[in-house]
Amino acid sequence: MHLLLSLIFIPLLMSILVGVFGDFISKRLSHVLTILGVLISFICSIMLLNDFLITQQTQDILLFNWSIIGEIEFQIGFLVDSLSLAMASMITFVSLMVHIYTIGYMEHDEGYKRFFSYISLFTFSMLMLIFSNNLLQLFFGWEAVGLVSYLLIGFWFKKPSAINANMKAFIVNRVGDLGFIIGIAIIVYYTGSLHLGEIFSQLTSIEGQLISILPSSSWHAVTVASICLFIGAMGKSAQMPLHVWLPDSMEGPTPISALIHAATMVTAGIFLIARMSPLIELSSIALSFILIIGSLTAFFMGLLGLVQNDIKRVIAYSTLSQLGYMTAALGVSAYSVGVYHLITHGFFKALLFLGAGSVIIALHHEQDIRQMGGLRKKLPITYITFLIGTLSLIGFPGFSGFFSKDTLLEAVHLSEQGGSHLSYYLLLMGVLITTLYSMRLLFLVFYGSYRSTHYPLAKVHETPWVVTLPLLLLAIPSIFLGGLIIDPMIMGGYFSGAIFVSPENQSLQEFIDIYHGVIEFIIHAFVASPAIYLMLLGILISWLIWYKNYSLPKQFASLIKMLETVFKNKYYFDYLYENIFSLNIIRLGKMLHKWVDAHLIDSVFVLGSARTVQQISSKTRQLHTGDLTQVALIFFVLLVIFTAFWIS
Amino acid sequence: MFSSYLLSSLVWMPIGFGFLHIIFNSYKLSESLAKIFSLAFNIPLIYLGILLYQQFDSNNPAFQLTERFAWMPFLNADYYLGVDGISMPLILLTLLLTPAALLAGFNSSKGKYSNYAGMLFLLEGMMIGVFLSLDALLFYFFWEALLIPMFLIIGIWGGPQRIYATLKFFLYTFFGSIFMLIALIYLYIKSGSYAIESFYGLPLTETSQFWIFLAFFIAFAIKIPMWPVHTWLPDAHVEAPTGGSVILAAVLLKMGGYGFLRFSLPIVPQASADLSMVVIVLSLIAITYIAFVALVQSDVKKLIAYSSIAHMGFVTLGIFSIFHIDSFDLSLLAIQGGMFQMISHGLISGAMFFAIGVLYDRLHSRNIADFGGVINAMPKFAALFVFFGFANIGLPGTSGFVGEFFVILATFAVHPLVSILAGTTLVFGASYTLWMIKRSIWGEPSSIRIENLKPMDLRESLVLIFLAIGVLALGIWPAMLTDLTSASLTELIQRLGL
Amino acid sequence: MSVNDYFIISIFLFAIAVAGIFINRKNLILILMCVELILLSVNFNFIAFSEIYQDFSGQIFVFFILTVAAAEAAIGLAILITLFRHKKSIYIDDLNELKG
Amino acid sequence: MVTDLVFFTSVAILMISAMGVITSNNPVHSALFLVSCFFQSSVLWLLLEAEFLAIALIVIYVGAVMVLFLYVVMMLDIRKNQHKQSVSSILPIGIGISILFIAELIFALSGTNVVQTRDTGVLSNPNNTEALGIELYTNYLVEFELASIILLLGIIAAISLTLHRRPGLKKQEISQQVSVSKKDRLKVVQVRSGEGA
Repeated sequence: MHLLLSLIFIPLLMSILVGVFGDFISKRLSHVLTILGVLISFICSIMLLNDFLITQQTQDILLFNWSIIGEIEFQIGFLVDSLSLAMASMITFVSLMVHIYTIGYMEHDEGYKRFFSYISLFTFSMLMLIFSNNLLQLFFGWEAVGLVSYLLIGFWFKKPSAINANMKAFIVNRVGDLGFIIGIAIIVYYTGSLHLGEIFSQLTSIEGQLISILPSSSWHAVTVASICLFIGAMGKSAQMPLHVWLPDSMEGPTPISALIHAATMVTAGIFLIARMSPLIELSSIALSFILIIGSLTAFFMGLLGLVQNDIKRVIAYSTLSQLGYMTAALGVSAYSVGVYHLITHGFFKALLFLGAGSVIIALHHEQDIRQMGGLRKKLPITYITFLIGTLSLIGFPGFSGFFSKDTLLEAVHLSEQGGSHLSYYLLLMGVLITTLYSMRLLFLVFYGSYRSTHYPLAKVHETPWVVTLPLLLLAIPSIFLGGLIIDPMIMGGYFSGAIFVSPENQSLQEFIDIYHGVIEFIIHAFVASPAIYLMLLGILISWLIWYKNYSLPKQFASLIKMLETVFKNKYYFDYLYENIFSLNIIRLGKMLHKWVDAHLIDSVFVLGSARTVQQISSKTRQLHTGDLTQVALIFFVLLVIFTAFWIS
Repeated sequence: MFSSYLLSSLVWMPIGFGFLHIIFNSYKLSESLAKIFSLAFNIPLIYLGILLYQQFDSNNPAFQLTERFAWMPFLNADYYLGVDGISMPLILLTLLLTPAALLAGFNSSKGKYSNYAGMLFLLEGMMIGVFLSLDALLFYFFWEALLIPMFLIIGIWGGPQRIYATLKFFLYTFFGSIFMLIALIYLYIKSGSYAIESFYGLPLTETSQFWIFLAFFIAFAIKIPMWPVHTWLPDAHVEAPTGGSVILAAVLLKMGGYGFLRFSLPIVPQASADLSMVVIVLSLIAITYIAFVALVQSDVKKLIAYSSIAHMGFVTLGIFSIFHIDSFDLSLLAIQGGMFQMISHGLISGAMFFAIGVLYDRLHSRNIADFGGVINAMPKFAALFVFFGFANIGLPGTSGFVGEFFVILATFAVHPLVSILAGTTLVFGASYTLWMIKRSIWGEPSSIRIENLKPMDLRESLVLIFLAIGVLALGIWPAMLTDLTSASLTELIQRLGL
Repeated sequence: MSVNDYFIISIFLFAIAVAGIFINRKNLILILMCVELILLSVNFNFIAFSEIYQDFSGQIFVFFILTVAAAEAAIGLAILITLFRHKKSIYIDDLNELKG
Repeated sequence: MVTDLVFFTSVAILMISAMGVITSNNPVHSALFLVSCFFQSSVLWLLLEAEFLAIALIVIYVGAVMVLFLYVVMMLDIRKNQHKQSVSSILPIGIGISILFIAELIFALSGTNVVQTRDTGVLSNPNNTEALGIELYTNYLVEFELASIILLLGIIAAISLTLHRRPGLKKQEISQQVSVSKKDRLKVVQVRSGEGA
């Protein structure tokens, strides 16, 4: 209990210390405090994980009653189980690395202390999210990470693009949150509880219920609830069509791109679905929906990475694509594989981002890859670690990403879920595309000749140790972690207490049955799956195009040109949202304000009634000539009339 | 002495202070002394509030600490005060927000601070009177009487269009109240007494219930305000001085919601149930339609005023949803949501208007286009402003979340569409608030005046920090409010036979 | 001659005075004079009834009416003078401050 | 018989004078017609045993009020050509209504039967003036005193209304002259030696 509380609340404490009292402490103290906080968190999470591995006991802890309305209990509490601990270890580790890295990256920034306060606050929010034992707190963490993400994307608040991006990120996320909150509402309506344990024990009361949202159509409550929750996840994990905020979020400083927009926050959606697996499992429609969305995202977002020239954006699209992979894994009920890929991805993607950040610092805030090249010699540590990250990302045999991605592909391949065949092929093509854009990035940045004109190569030198140390530390799990944990996590049923897979969706079991150790897994990959060959093909193609500068045959050129326009415009999603949705909403608002509020209600009803009174009175005022004799006459006429009454 | 006449003290002490301030003004008391007095006067009031909180038994749904004396025996009207779980939080809110409104007027009262403080104290006493009155005639007396100080606050210390705004405000609300008076007189004739309790459970025919509901509805809907009788609010807010806006948004609007809970629901339950769908639809229109309108406002006070209307939509939605919810727990959740939203909106919108006042005092503009990049010169203010912005959006952890969350959860039982439409506020609320924040707070300083803004002084920071703590506390531990109201609201629902 | 005739005098006097208010477009003084005439007609009634009922009350009342009428005339004329100073006119058509 | 003759003559002159009051163009003429009215009324009141009031009417009205009227008329210098419209547009209605009123009252009068009580001599015992005086100073003392206050008020009101302070008029304010102190008038200046003008 104490361990858990310190794990979660020490980053908050440090964040408040640094954020509120930032004026009174030195820069040095601010990073020492926050790093210490996250370090304590990390140690606590490792200790808790260790405890858990020994005792195998899931703890459900009530912190306090948030509010009790009738029989509905809104509580704040923690669920310490395999899933939350695995996530926590990864999050605190990456967060720690990012904290250290930030010392170097943000060294000369005005908002140095603010930044540390934010990322510690983020760590706290994320931990609240994953340790939550109820949907209320989960939603709290969910929104809190959104808030910190908003603040961090707009960290450089003077940049117009940054403040546009953060608003976009928050609002798009809110669209997802609408789904999430409706999902919660459905669950509360049927089960009367927000506590995860109680919800799962009362799933029978929601199963088989029908909801009719629009008249003359009804759906299964489970399906609607699952899809609603998944819409929430789509927002946070940037699945199509709610993905548009993630590439723009790269306006934020690089450390947070690594922490929030690659390793942790964006995976909250994956976590949510994994957490809610007992509910999701009840609806195969929802599962198929998740699968399709995931694989579409994986394929199409990867393609966009091919045409980006901003080093961070390429990685951002890669993140989108990888999130699509994880989602697809959830769609085939291979939650454990999804979370497994989440964890390995967390490490190597953070590594890639931090590596990119290192390049950016070395080139003095240059992000355009067309201005780079040949940095291999100048930035050896960055190069090596970046290479490791890339190999892990493309799934080079033996690297961490290889295991998770291959398991994932196998799971989709073996699944009987609706749409799994299509997904499988999309994901396979995704492997090729992943390799293409990753290798393109690698070749363009580190190979060839240096192309920048305004920053001489001579001035480029390796970044300080606070930057490279996290790279090295992250490189280690990026190589080995996948191989190390595949055995217990996937095959050993580590998640059995936290994730529920219904008997008819046990496709992964076939794969587990034929698994005989890491080495055989690698050998099996060469035999059983085309993925590895696609990956090698990808390396070959990209070597030809971007290293050897081998130009494509003419007939492809026009086709590629056309595709490139589509890709550069990001499939026109932004156009759709900005020019069609936003503009028309504003136009509608103006219209409503002008015609309904100002004209109809105010002019016609409010001022109209006033005007009617005025018109009547302007007629009657003519009776008031102010003529004394007339007044006297009226007086006298009335006197005569009353006298007539009196005498009659 | 105060403890035995606690409620009367709460009503009359501020009124006495108000008159004292007006007397001060005629004796040409110095401005700074008047300021000190006005703050010092709050100490006994807050103390009374604490006493009230201590003596209040939140498990008892009935009216407590009642005081009853014959007032107008020939009309059977009594001087009858009492407090229950519904009025309790509103009184605390009034006591807390009045100092904020007083502080807001320190530099913007056009050299007539003493009068300004006098008006606010009068207003405070009368608002507490509205919430405490258990006699309909007394209620009506306070309800109407408080228009006068409010009218004067807007009319004297307001902006350039203040005469138009005050007249609109006055006529709109006065128009509504007339119908309420008619309904009250009818009920008096039926029951033979003006005590509100005697109205409860009167055997009224369906037709008379309908008309009484309608009369109450007009009065309370204008006050709260609901679409389509909301147009007085933006004008009144825009022209009102900061303190006036704070009180108007924080407390005055709540009188409408309070009226629904105290009058409409228990007196005419049948008509309330019959017409609840109309109210729900109007509330949903308020939530969605107003969000669109708020999005395009260029005047920041107008924007917040419109967002107030949308937020008050949740109050009426929560209150009237209970007729369509089968489960008792969810009914209670809905009505608690409405109640919570009232208090939370009081804190948040009060703080928002105060914050806008801080900017207005420096820039003399309310136009969003004239702001921009405020964070560069006033980082602490920007932090607090963004905080309240997020509270306005309803971020979990702030009080703004709780009410919306409760209502959205509960209204799913009415119909999924109701819940979804109510939920759109998540998106639209975020859109207009963040867009406003983006244009006013973030970015490069838009002009030299923004660059030279002087940072917040102690007075301004204290008020905002204090309100921020309140917003956070209610967001982190809403039980302190829901426990207070729970018994009374439970009884209300049971009275309705749901 | 009977006491009834006095009533008829009173009636006619009253009617003439009222008609005078309508006829006259000239100035306020005439209206004041007409008011005096009206008072006179009222006094006629009181005195006639005093005679009929052999009661002093009527005459006493006339006495008071005379007193008040004198004061009224004085104040009325004073007002008239003040008015004339302000408006440079006591022409009735110019006195329409009450025009709506 | 003589009384009848006096009565009818007086009534005729009264009516003619009353018509004169309202029809003459010159306010001075109107005022003089009104004086005539009061004289004739006084005659008629004598016939009704109201000797004191008849004399009082002449003294108060003719002697004081009408003189006041004439003063005012002369003082105000009302030009004759000032009125553009000599006859009111509502004159026909006014006269019609007046006639209707006369008809109404005569109708009312004809319906009632006022019976004259026998002359008990109350009104002239020992004489009208003394009897009235006794009545006034005993039964109506309070009212009598009130009437005096009303008159006083009338005097004060008339004076304060017409009292006209013209601005810029040069005159002595003795009270201010007396209350002057040294430092208002006298200024002691320290003149340095050698610097004086």
